[in-house]
Amino acid sequence: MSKFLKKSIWVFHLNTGSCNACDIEILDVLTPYFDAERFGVKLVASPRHADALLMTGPVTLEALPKVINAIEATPRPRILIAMGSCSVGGGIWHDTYSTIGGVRELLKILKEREIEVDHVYYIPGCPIRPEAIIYAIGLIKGLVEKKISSKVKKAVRRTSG
Amino acid sequence: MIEHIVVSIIVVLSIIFPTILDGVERKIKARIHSRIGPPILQSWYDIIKLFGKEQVMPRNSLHAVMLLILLTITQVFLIVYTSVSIIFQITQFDIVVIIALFIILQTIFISIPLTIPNTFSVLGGSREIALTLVNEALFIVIMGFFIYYTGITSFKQLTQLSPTVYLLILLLALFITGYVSSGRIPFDIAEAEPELASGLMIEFSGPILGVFLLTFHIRRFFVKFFPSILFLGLFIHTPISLIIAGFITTIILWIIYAVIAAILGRSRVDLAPITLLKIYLVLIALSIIGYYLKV
Amino acid sequence: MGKLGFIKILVIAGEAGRVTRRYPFKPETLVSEDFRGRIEFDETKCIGCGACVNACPPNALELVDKGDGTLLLKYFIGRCIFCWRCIDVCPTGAITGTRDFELATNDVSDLYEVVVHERAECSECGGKYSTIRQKEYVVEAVPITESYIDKCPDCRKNKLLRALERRRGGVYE
Amino acid sequence: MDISPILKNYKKIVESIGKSSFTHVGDTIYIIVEPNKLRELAEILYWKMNCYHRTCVGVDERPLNGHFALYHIFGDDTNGLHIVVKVYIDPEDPVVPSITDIVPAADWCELEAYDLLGIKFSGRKLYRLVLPPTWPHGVYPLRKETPYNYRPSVKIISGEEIGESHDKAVVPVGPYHPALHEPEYFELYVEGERVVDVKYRGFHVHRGIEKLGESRTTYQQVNFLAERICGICGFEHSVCYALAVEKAAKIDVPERAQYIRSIVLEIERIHSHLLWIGVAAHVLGYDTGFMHIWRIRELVMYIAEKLTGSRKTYGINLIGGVRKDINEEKKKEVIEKLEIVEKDLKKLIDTMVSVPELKKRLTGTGILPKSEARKLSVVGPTARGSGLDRDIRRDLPYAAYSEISFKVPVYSEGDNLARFLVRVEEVFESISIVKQLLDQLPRGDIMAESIEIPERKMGVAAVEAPRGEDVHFIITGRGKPYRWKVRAPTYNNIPALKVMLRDQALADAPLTIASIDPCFSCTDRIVVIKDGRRYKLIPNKGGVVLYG
Repeated sequence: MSKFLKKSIWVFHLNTGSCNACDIEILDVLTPYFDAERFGVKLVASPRHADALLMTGPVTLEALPKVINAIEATPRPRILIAMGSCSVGGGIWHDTYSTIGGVRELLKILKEREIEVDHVYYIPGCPIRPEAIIYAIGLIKGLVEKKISSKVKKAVRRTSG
Repeated sequence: MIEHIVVSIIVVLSIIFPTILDGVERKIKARIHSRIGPPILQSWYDIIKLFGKEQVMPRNSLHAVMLLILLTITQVFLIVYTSVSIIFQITQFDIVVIIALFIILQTIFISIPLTIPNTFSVLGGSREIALTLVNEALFIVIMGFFIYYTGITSFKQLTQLSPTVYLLILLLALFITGYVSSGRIPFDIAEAEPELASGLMIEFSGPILGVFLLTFHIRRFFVKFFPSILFLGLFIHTPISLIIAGFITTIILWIIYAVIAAILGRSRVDLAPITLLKIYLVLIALSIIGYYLKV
Repeated sequence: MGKLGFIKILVIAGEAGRVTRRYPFKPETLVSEDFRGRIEFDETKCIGCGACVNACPPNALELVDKGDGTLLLKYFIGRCIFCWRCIDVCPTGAITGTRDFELATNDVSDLYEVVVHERAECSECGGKYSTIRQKEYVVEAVPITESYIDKCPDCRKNKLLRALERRRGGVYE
Repeated sequence: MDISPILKNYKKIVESIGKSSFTHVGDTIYIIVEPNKLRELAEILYWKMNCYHRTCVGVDERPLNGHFALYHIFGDDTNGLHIVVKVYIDPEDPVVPSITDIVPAADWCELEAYDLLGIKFSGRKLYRLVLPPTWPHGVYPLRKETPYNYRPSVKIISGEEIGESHDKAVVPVGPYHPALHEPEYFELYVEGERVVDVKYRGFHVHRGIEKLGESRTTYQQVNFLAERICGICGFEHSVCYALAVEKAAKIDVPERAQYIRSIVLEIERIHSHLLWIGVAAHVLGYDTGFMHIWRIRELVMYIAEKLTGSRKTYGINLIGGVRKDINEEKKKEVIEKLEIVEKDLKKLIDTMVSVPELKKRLTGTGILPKSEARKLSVVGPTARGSGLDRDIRRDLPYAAYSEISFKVPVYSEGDNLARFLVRVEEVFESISIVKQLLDQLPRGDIMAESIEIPERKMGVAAVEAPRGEDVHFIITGRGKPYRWKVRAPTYNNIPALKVMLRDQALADAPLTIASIDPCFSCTDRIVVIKDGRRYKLIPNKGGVVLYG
């Protein structure tokens, strides 16, 4: 990512059928206590102006074509930020009939249609709290270290044999 | 020699500085919102970033792009011409030339969104027309009165002026047209975000959007700079001090306008032109009365 | 003030001051000690019973039988709704809640946490069942004969049925 | 209140209809009528008895009695009664008379039953409302034979194919529009800057959890599911679901838990209304107001986290009680913070209404006359702004609302300003309610001791959410609900937008749309959970099988 892209990330809010909790937290991040604008983040009204798409929700079938259109309309380099449990892993609706189950399925569909996404970020949370969004912005800008990593733990048996 | 240096500095600054002032405005707004706000150079970061983005051409938008380039060139030319003509008189009719250029600029500005086949863009354009019909038309009328009262058509002649009440009233009206032309709340109905999704610039992206924003900032600078010079010309009679004072006044005005914009709400397309028309007509009438009473 | 009352907003803004929290530059957040964040597994306590898997509303916790004698308790943070129902139901207190919300990543595989359990082997048929840790937990909790718990549920059932058959026939070994 | 004369009156009405049955449990009346008598009864209930229409529910009862069933739920708010009218529908040819010409409020729920269950309604136009246009015909997700995780192959079609118009005179508001924050699609037909007609294509947030329960969700898990119907007023849904189940199963919830529920419900109302006031200011271009309202709201969010453990989707509600207790220290902190909120908010609201543009644009725009409001059975602040005096908290008290006193603000102008003022007053009322509740908080348990939920019982519960009344209807099953129907408040309010937007300036359209505080994720959910058992027929005793 170029230096100036990191300094000025314009985001378009792409609700793909979320419950609103993440969406109002996104708005909340712009308000005085958190103030995402100090990182150069600005909410824009058209995907044509956007650098990053804040995706919330598990992608419902009804919203899918519109989501693809919005992603296609975003000029490259484009960043897709999956926000909240629904978006990252499908959440509580990960296998219902009218959703496709989150960003991973969406990326597969995008790949089929040869629409490229340059960077993908994942922010789990239900809902994502504003600090988590700030942390993610920090991660994109390189201000903070990534803290989470996959863990494999082995259960310890007490007795042998 | 010093004049050349000053004029070059002012020309360069009047292209670079508006975008920084936009950053200042965002910072002030943030303060009124009780938050920290972006760095002062943020608007420049935005524009530089936009130049690095992919250019997605909107459908059937060749006209729009050409008009935009024309707009940018004219705008830059206008600001350079204004700065230079304050110090070196270019023609006898510098002020008239500037008015004419500004009107051409406004015409290009309102025709850009109309050439883009997007509902919001067209709506934004037609709103801009409604506003222009009152604001820029009255700008010409006010400047007409100014020239009629004083008989001056170039900045060089400003030295002959002395402050009178009717001129000050006229200049107040001119400052208001400047405020409206700068597209601030409550008169940003053309790009009203919640209604029109950024209205006239909805389809632009990447470098084109960057150019548009840059031009827009210069335009905001110009509409404050020009009335400031006319106003200060009543008091300051040396060109170099006038241009420097004009520059500083513009910055102060920018800050005042930013505060005003932050504490008001957005007007509506059927309310704004009528409200403005009332204000302008009252101010012009007052100045006419003042002119005949010689105050 | 009357018509110019709206200017008072400047006073309000002045009184409020700048309220912005400096996070992430300084650890100033609004996170209270009651916040429910990521959960953590204590692999020394987890017995792989699956109570948390049953309670989890979004299936963020799953038990996966690898087929090679291990049973995986998979926690996918990307689907977790942070309700902490698993903590309520865990019989051994192996799951603890944290205040951790710094979970953003650019790689979805970072969001998996796995506890690997060894499956118990049936002393009779050699089939895999439950986990060794769960077996140990039951033995600790209830004084029960090793030989009974050593068999898989199927063998246990068969043994019972055989015993019943024998009893009905009145023949004792 | 002596309820029996009213009950007698209802009984008389039902008997006059002819072949029908009448039962009464608690605050709910169950009536079963012949399909051909439905319209007659609906007219009497809706217009003569002055009942509101809450919703209608289609149920696939073929495994139980071989029929489809349709339940129309009416509400008599003045007497605090739910009235459930049931008709049986032939499974081979599922046709039932439509009542939309008598009860306009029933329009959408009939279409929903048509979409999801294939129940046809005679005497009205039927079209697809809830399911996406790509959904295969003849597959009804709510029928038993359709598995819960059935997914049609993904086919992407363009806007033209589903008849989205690209006419110049149409202003598309949505699906991604900065005023909405949710993917919904309004087509505003304009002449110049005037709106002449509105078309709504919604249900982008239809996540359909219909058959989810078949495989995984149990009674207690549904609480968390209900909470995610809507992220803003989720706790209301969760409580409403719990109340419905508790009513059906006759579970006694400890008093302290009732109080805690009420406290959190009111905290949620405060945050939701503040959010709305802020968004309204933003829509009107008054960003400073938006920022300061949200600054004040942050304290409320902090309180919510303190009391529940999460800023939103609180996750503390279970059937039978709550999970988290309130101690003295928290009590003190909440009251302290609320006092700051009250003080700051008063000052800010005074300043906000003196902004000239704000006042000019709120007054006289988006008018919903009382008669139209009544016809469409609108709810919540939208109803109270149009002079309909209805509030479930007062009319059918639940949780701890019967223990405290509060005022219900009603304005008769029906414009955006009226709805704005209703919400502002409600915030202050809610702050006083929370203080009262915290003062009187009784000691005791927060969870019922034993929770046993019998099968095939019916429960209807209503909760006054920030946007209006939530209605949850439940039929219990084994280990999980057999049928769960949710009626969100926005569901009743969206049809009113047609009236409100017509002949308005386009510039006011986003504000007017926002003025009902639409919550599309509530509206679109159709969260229904069904029991997993397959076709076990239960003998139909004399054509009348009643749950409850």
